[in-house]
This record gives sequence, C-alpha cells and structure tokens, in this order.
Amino acid sequence: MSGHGLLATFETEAALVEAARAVDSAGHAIVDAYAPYSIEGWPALAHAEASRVGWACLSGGVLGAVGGLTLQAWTSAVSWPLDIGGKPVLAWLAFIPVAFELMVLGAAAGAGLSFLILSRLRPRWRQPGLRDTWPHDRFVLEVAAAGKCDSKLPIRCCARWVRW
Amino acid sequence: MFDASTDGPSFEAFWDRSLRDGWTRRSDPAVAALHFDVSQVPSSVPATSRALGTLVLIGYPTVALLDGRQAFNPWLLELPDPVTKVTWESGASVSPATARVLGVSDGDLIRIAPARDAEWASKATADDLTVEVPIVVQPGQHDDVIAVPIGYGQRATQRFAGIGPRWLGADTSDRARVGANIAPLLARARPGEGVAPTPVRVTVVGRRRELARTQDHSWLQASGRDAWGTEASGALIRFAEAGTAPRPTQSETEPGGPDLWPDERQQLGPRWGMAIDLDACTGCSACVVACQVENNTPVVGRDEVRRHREMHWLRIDRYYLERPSGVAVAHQPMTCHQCGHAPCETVCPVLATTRSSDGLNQQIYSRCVGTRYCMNNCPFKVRRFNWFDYAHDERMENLVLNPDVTVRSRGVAEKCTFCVQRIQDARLAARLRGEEPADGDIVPACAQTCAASAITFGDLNDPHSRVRARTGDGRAYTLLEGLNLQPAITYLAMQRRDRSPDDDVDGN
Amino acid sequence: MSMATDPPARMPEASASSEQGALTRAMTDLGGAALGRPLRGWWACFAVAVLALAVGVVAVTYQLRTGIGTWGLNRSVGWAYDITNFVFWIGVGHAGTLISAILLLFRQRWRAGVSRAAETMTIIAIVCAAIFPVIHLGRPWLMLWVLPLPNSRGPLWVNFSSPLTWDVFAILTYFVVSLLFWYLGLLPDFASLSHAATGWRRRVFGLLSLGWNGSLRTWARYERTCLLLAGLATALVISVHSVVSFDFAASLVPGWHTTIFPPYFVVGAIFSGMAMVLALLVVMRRAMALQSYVTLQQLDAMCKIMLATSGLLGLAYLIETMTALYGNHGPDRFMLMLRMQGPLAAYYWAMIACNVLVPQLLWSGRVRRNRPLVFAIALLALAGMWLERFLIIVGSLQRDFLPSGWVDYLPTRIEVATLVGSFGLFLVCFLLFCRWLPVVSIAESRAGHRTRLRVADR
Amino acid sequence: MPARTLGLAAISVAALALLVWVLVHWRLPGNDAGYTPVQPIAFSHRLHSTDLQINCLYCHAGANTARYAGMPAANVCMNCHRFVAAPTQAVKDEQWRAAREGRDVRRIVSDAMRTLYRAQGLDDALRPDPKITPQPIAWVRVTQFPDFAYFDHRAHSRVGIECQRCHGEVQTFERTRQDQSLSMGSCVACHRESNRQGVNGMAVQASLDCVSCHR
Repeated sequence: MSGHGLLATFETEAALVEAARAVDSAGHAIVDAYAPYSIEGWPALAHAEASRVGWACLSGGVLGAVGGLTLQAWTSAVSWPLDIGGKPVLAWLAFIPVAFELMVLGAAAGAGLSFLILSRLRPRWRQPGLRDTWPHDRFVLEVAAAGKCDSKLPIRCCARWVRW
Repeated sequence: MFDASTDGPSFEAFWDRSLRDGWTRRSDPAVAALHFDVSQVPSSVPATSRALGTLVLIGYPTVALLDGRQAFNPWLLELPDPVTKVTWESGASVSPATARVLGVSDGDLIRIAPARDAEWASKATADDLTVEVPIVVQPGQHDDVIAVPIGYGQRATQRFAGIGPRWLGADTSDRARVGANIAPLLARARPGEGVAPTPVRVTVVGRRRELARTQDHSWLQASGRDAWGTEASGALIRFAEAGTAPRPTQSETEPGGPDLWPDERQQLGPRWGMAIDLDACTGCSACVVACQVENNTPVVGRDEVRRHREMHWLRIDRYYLERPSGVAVAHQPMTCHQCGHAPCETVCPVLATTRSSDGLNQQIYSRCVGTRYCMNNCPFKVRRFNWFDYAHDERMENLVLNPDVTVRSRGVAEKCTFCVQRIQDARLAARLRGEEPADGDIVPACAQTCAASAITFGDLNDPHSRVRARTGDGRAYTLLEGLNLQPAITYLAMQRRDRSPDDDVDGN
Repeated sequence: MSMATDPPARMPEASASSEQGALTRAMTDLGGAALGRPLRGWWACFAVAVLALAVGVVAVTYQLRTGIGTWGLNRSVGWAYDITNFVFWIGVGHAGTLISAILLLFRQRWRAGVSRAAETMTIIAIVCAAIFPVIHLGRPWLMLWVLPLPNSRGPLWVNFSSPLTWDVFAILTYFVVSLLFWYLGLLPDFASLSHAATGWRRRVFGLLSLGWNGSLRTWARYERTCLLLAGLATALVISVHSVVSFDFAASLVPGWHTTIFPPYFVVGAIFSGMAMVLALLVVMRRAMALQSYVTLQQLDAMCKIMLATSGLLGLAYLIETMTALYGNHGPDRFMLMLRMQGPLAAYYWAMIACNVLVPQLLWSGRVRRNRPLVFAIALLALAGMWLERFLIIVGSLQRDFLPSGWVDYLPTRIEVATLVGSFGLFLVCFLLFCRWLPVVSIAESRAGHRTRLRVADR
Repeated sequence: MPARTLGLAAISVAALALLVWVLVHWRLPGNDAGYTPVQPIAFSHRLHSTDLQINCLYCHAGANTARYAGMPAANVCMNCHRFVAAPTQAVKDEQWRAAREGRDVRRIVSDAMRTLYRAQGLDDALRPDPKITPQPIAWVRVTQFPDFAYFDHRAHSRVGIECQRCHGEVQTFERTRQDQSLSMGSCVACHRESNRQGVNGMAVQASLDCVSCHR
C-alpha cells in the first residue's frame, strides 16, 4: 500500500481521543493509534474489526478436547487395549482430566498464537518503522490521507507527514 | 585335593563327581561345622526364683542357621526369624515383664555374663565370656528366661556383615561380624551335661543397636490408637472359640457390592490362584528363601533391613493374640495377591504393571520408571523397590542366579510373579506335547519347598483343580474383602481350640 | 494546527504534563532495576540463595548417581519429602494465577501492583515443583515414558487411568498457560524498557518485545487475549490442584481416599500461595522502595484472602474430623486418631496452629498493617502447609491396611538438602527476576495513573 | 533472479532434502535393523545354505528343540572342513600349477580355514600344534535380545514359523546381518497378525501378555 499518512503526537489520552473523534467525523480513516496503555472503547472509535482471537481460542479448545479424547480412546482401546485393574478399556470417566487439560492448553495456545500472528508480533532484531521513535509515554494518532499532503485535518498538535 | 576331599574313598568316584558337580568339598578343620546336640537340651526350664538381673540363658538353634553350620549363607542371615522377625542379629529375647523390670526395650544392648555364683566362672574368665547383645522383647516367653540364638558371631560372617549398598548414609558401625557367639557361656555350663540352661547375670549397657527387624506391629488386640489395624487384621486370622467352627470372615467393611463397571472380560483360559492353609503353616520360612533363590532377589544387608527395605517377595506375617491361656502366635504367608481389580495397575502411569490373560498381575521391569505409586496403593504392601543397584559384579556369585528370571536394575518395582517363569515353561512343555498343563504341573518355588504342603497352586477356573476345591473349604476367606480386589490368594483360616489356663502348658 | 513541512528525525519533545510525568516516572521507577540500577542487599540475598541451591544440586546429583535409596523411603512409605515438596510448590504457585486471573476477571484493580511478582512466583514455583516428580523416579532418565510418544514397543502408550498421567498433563498445561500469560503481560514493558535502555539491553529487550509498538488495535486484541487467558487460567487454577489431589483421592490408601481433597487442596494452595506472595512483597516493597506501587491497602487485601482461606482450611479439617467421627468407617476413624495421637501428632497440632489458629490474628487491622508480623504469619503458614502435605502423605502411608506393613519414616540428610535446594532455586530465580525484569507491571501502573487522574478530574 | 530469491530457493531445497533424508532414515530408538558386524571368519550363509543346500538345523540344531537355536561348535564346521580347506578354484589352480611344474599337489588352506584350524590348535595339516592354544572362535553376536526379554525358539518352530520370518533371507546373506528391527513392536505386530490370520493356515494363540516375554 502506498500513500500518505499523518502522525500526530499528543501528551494526554484525552487529547488523542478528542482528535480521533474529530478526524473520524471529518471522514478521514484512522489507521491506528499508539499508546502506552490500552484505551477503553478504542476499537469502536476507530471502526476496528472484531477481534478473531476469541474464535481462535474456541477452535483451539475444541481441537484440544476432541484431540485429547481421541488420543486417549485410540491408544487405550484401539491401538493396544490392555487390561488395567480389570477396568473397561474405554474408561471414559478417567479420560476427563486429560481431555480437560488439553482443551485448556489448546484454547490458550489458540488465543496466544492468534494474538501474536494477528498482531504481527515476532522476535525482530530491528524494530519496525514507528517502533523506534515511538515515545513510550505519549500518544500517537495515525491518519491516512487520501490525497496529497495538504489535506485539511482537524488536528491541533505537533504532527508530521509520513509516507509509506 | 583328593586327599583333602571328603567325597568317598575312590579317586575315580571323586573325579566323576567333581566333574559332574563342578565343585568339590574339602574338609578343613578350621571351618569344620560345629554340630549342636539338641538332644542334650532339657525340655523345660527349671522354675527357680532368681534375684533381679539373674536369668536363665537358653541358647536355641534358629531355623535359618541351625547350630551355626549355615552361618555362611547370606540368604539365611537375612531370613527373618519366624517368631522374633529379627535378621542379621542374635537378639536376646526376654519377656515383656522382664524387659520392664530391666528397663529395656527392643534394641537396648545388654551384657550377659556368667552368674556370680557359678563355681566355674572365675573373675577373669567371666569378663572374657561376657557378650553384648540387643534385647528383643518376646511376648509369651517365660519371665526367668533369656533366650539367645546360637551359631552367630562367627568370624567367617565378617564377609557378609557389611553386605549391602555403599552410600553416604549407610551405617558402617557394626560390620565386624553378625551377632554374638554365646557358645562359650553355654559350653562351660555344668561340665559333662552338655548345653543346659545357664544362670547368667544381665546388665544393661546403656547403648542401643537398632534391630534389623521386618515387622514392627504385631498385636491383634484392640488397644487405643491401633484400634483399626486390629479390626482389619483381627479378621485376617480367626481363632475359633472352643468348639465352634470358624466361619469365613470379613474385613472392616461389607464385601464389595456391585461393580461400577461391567466385568466384560470373561476369562476363557486359566486363572492362576493359590490357597494357603494357615493351619498347616508353621512359619518355618523355607518358602521365603526358596522364593529368594528362585527369583534372584537380592540380599540387601543389615542396614537396609533396618530401613525396612528387605526385598523378600514372600514374607510371613506373624501376629500375636492375647488369649486366656497365654499368647497365641499366628503366621500368615503374604505375597502378591494377583488381584483381579488390582489397585497397583490403575495407578501406574507407564503401563508397567497390567493384568495378563491368565489373571496374573504382571510387572514389567524394563518398562518401570519407578514412581512407587503401585507400592503405595498396594493394600498388602507386597511390592518391593530396588532402592539401589544391588550389584551382581562378582562373576562367581552370578552363577547362583536363575537364568530364567530377569535381574532387576536400580529404580524398578518388583513383586511376586507366582513364578511366572515356571508357569510359562510348564505351559510350553505341555503345548509341545499338544495339551494344556495338568493340575499340579505348575509348582511355584514356595509351594515346592513347603514341607507342610500349606500352599496349593493351580487354576481357579478349572472346576477339578485342587486349589479350586480348597477355595470352597469352610475355612476359606480372602483378605480385605471390602476393597473388592478379587485376589487370587485364598487363606484357610486357622482353627485353634482355645485352651483354658488350667491346661498343661506343654500340651497342645 | 501546526504542521511540520520538514519531518524531524525524532518526534518532537512534548512538555511534561502531570499525566505524562507520572507515566515517565512509572517507567523509570519500575524499570530501574532492569535498566541497571543497583538494588540494596541483592548480592547478599543472592549469595545465600546460590548457596542453598548448591546444596540442593549436590544432594540431587548424589541421589541421581547413587539411587533413591539415599532417601529415607521404605517398602511402605514410597513417597515422602519428594511429593510433599511437589504438592507444596504447586500450591504456592496457585497464588499467582489467582491474582492475575481470578482477580482480573473480578476486576479487582488492586491486583495491578502485585500481579507481576505473583505471576513470576507462580512460574518459578511450578519449575521447583516439577523437578520433584522427575527426580523422585527410580529411573529419571526414562521420564519421557510418561508421555504418549510414538515408540517401537508395540507401540506401547501410557495409562490414561493413572492420576500420575493426569498430573503430567495438568502440570504441563499449567506451566505453558502461566508462562504465556506472564510473557504477554511483559510484552509492553519490554517495549518500554527497550525504548529507555541503551546498548545491549536495548537490543535484548527489543528482541523480547516482539516488535510491540503500542498500537491500539494490538492493545484491544491484547486485552481480549488476556481476558480469555484469565478465564482459562481460572479453570486451571481450580483444576490443577484438584488433579494433584487425585493422586491421593483416587487411590485406596486410608487417609488419601477422600472426596473432600480437591476443594481442600485448592483452598490450601491459595492459602500457601498468598502467604508466599505476602512474604515476598513485604520484603521487596521495602528493599526496592515500591511503597507507591505496592500499597498497604493491597497487602491488607491479601491478608484478608489469607484469612478467608485459612477459615476454609479450618472448615476442611473440621469436616474431615466430623466425617470420620460420624461415618463409622474404620479406616477413617483410625486415620483421625492416628493424626491426633500417632507418631506424627506433633506435626498435626503444629499444622493446626500454623494454618488455622495463627492466621486468626489477621482479623485485627493493626496486625494486618504490621508488616513484620504479617511476614512472620506468612512464613508460619508456609510451614504449616508443608506440614499438612507431609502429614497426608507420610502419615497415611506409614499406617495402612495390614499392621505388618506399618513402618515409620525418617528423612535422610539428602532429602533435607533437596528441600533446601528447592528453596534455593526458587530464591535464585526470583532474585534474578527482581534484578532483570520490572517487578511491577509498567503498563498497568500507567493505566492505574490514568484511572486515578480520571477520578481526580471528576 | 535476485540474490534473495536464490537464497530462499537454496534454503527450501536444502530443507526439502533434509526432510526426505529424515523420512527415509527415520527409525525409532532401539531399532538395530541392518547391524552387520565383521566376523572373525568371513562366513557366507549364501554359500552354505543356497549353493551347498545345507539345512539351517545342521548347524543351528537347537532351533527346534531348545530355547536357543545355538551357534555351532567348531567341530561341526570340521565335519566338512576337515576335507574342504579352500575354495574349489584355488584347489584347481594349484592342481594345474603342480601339473605344469611337475610336482606334487600341495594342500591349499584358505585364510578363513586357517583361522578355523588355529582356533582348535591345529596346523594346516590338521595335526595338533602344541604351540597354539585352542581358543573358541569369537563370533560377534548379531541377533541379541536384551536380558529382560525371553524368546523360546521351540514355541515358534513348533507352529512352523520359518527362520526367515525373523532373521530375514539369511540364506542369501554374504555376511550375516540383523534383518529386522526385532524390537518389541515387531514381536507384538507378528503376534497380533498370527492371531488374526493364523500361521500356515493353522489357528494359533500367540499371547500378547507381557509375561510371555518379560519375566
């Protein structure tokens, strides 16, 4: 994607939110914002898509539980059914703890991995783009500009144009 | 060699025999076995009243060492005495009352010296003759008697006194020899009369030597905090009241109700089982040694037995019961019950112990990782653990190992297998003949050795087998029925007519 | 609106406002140690911890070379110090998950200051715990056999009916999820530290931050992920110690075979974990000058949790007693009598004192504010919980069904040294954490500032 | 093509090659199939079994009657090798050479046979040589079960399982090797299969109990 964007820096959360509202109502697209902590209600404000982490979590959990039950049933009853204390080979009651743990493991792995992948987080020797100049104690708004640098943006702050 | 040998007059015969046996016997005056003339021992103790500290010493041969001729055998040194359950020691048994008077308990060292009034004991020799032995409090013993096994304290036992794993915590204090020799005290008694009860002086040393004992709790009576143990084990061995027939007994709860799961495994083949007649069992412990020899069970040494790590797969529990007529003693051989619903199997994470198609609880050493969970969960506590590598470094010693039984490495659990190697061999032999093994074809080492034929082994699924017949006996019961373990061992309860106190002490 | 026609190389510096000043201060305060600021008394503590660890390493090495026989176990008591320590450390670990997960779900704001330390403690405690089931094996080099891995033995799998197998999965899951949760919490802080640091620290922290750039989209996703993980961890915190208790409850040893164990173990775990967190925080707060982040109010809240769990524990002990008395079941009554009067009676009463009686002092607000006293109570609680596990394990094993199997147990020096070593390992890891990572979450502290400012605005 | 793409392609090829290698050579721990040690005498099963049609049981006499098939003692070899001391071609060459040189035919002893004779303290003419101490031939064991597993040849030969089922096409081996993994898995797989399909059309009961092999 190529185009222009504006990075505006604010000193307070309130200023950021205010500017974002103004930018949004002026019809400009908010690309993202950068903050030292999470701001409540931001996804609604920036029209961000619903997170897919929850679905990944659910899928991981289902996969873990089903996989766990299958593993146990297959190894105990199909692959090599052994007589253990005279109990049935398909002692499903005894399979619950491991299936439960694998469900939790799968769900956690689903949530964690999907978060990292969706957020494009991975070990990097060089920090990408903004990361190096992002001040850890300030707030930055990133707005996409449809046309040229002279687009009128309702932001009263120090800002700079970037090109990407 | 032939000159020194004792194998007959002809060299030809000597040569053939030596070649066949692979060994020959030399008569060496230095190690000539002493033979104890048991017939010389009077049948009862003269009941004379004695001053405090003066007791009558009786030297008795133990079933393991006899008069000491077998003191060169570590298997027998580690064999628990049938009554005292002491190993690796010649403990001085005294009655509980005498122990109270002396102010001693198990393991307290006492010094036994010739009585002052013994005309033959001069001051000097009396000191030489003094022996130090630990106390064993023995219920049912005569108050005036101190009984010490003979045959111990031989210099040759030095070789085995220190047997056992070497490690930081190993107790090396008493590796001189096994037990103390009381023969000099006895031999000097009444010249010409042989071995006789000897009046001795007993002094308390004030030190202790912990007994290497395989059983610490022995009473079947209900008393305070041990009440439940009593309840459980009181059912194990039933002393019938006079004149009544013993009924099959039950443990602390009702016998197992309906199973939680359907028993879907109908056994088509055999189910090996054992019936043990407690009335026939004399506690002689030959089965214990037989099992040890057959199954390559290591001798662990005095220090390890003290730590309660003896490895015997088969043990004989000994219980006391206070009866009006005195203390009754009961023996109960105890080994793996090959449970149908084995608690050990359920808990093993790596499937090292599972149930075989012929109802054996199979323990696979090569699979065991050593969690010891099976040992914890075994209600009979018959599982054993290889706490160390009980080394078999010496090639000559390895020749006594049974090649049909795996030598277990460090860190694995083991237990009685019903001599599965014999079962497998017998089955294979029968199959090669084109048939199944007949009842009595398979004899485990313990059953083979039992002089009283107290142990019957066979197929519980065979309606005509002897073991099946014994399970139908009126005395038959199984242990801990409330746990619904479905054990393969059936006990035939002891029947004892209770004597009245007026009965003759020596009668039976 | 001012617009820079010539973009500067770095963002223009903004003047310090109150909010921004607070944010920056949080950064420098909390990241101080990580950025190389020396800590008071750290080296002394570290030396002691390393010494304890060395003792343990020597003991374990010797034991692994020689055999489990170097422990005082015997034919009846197959578990003692090993599994006691295992259950103890797993229990200690529970506080971290509780604080970071359950309190997050319940939106307890006060957890922010203490969650990082508690979570770290959890992870270290799981490691300390996991060592014991491994070294307690007769043949530890075969430990992978407890996992259902492909093999050439048939293939021969594992026994999924065994509580030990459940344990393996529970502990592994618990460790992975806790580690994930902990690392996710550290991500924003790594980014901040990388920004503030120079040289190799900047590189390392940057690598660890996975390229975190504070994007609010990521933040939103992050919060959602944390919430999901908190929900999962809550289920875990209940399940893990329940599964650990199944080791006992699912067996048939009298004194183990009890349905009350799962809740009883979980409550005990939280109790001991809170005690450990309190003991650590009381010291850290003073040594690292964290008074404005770890407040008295937070310590007070944790004391109250300890008090509540102590009450629940007392209730569990009482229920055990009542069940035994009313149940008319021989084994239960026997175990009760044995605990109260048997060879380990002193342990039992010491446990009651440490776990039930002494914590009652926390009813008093003055006691809760007295930090040395809280520290002492916490240490006693830890001792009491260790005793409880020891009593359950050894006390039950040494007197089970047949009197002929009754055998007493005495630990060896090797076992005691292993316990000392596990504390050494714990302290070494925790001290390293204090030295190299922010002990209080920077991001959460900033969010806390924001909340406080908002409240002040209104 | 830019260097970056080339590099990526090279890495992909290398990774693929590695994957193929791993898949081909993949074996689980404990699998000793293919073990072919060098023996003190270059004994050829192909020569003896295929070319000369000597029955397996002639040397491994225990396979039908005992737990162990057994290794033949040197005197079993001597039943033939008292007379056969060298390959036919070598003997023929010597005859031809002797005829050409007009001398008596010398006894030819191959290196392998010399080893065999020396092991029994014999010289080339099969006379006892007092200078040589007889030493058993130190054959390197190829198929070895671990000490904790027990295998009985009788039970298997009784139902007519051929030697080749476990030992491979031994009669074609120049140097003896372990043909199959003989891991526990291979035993169990064969037992399962035999229970399903029988052996030589006969129904069998091949036990899957652990104690069949582990005691």
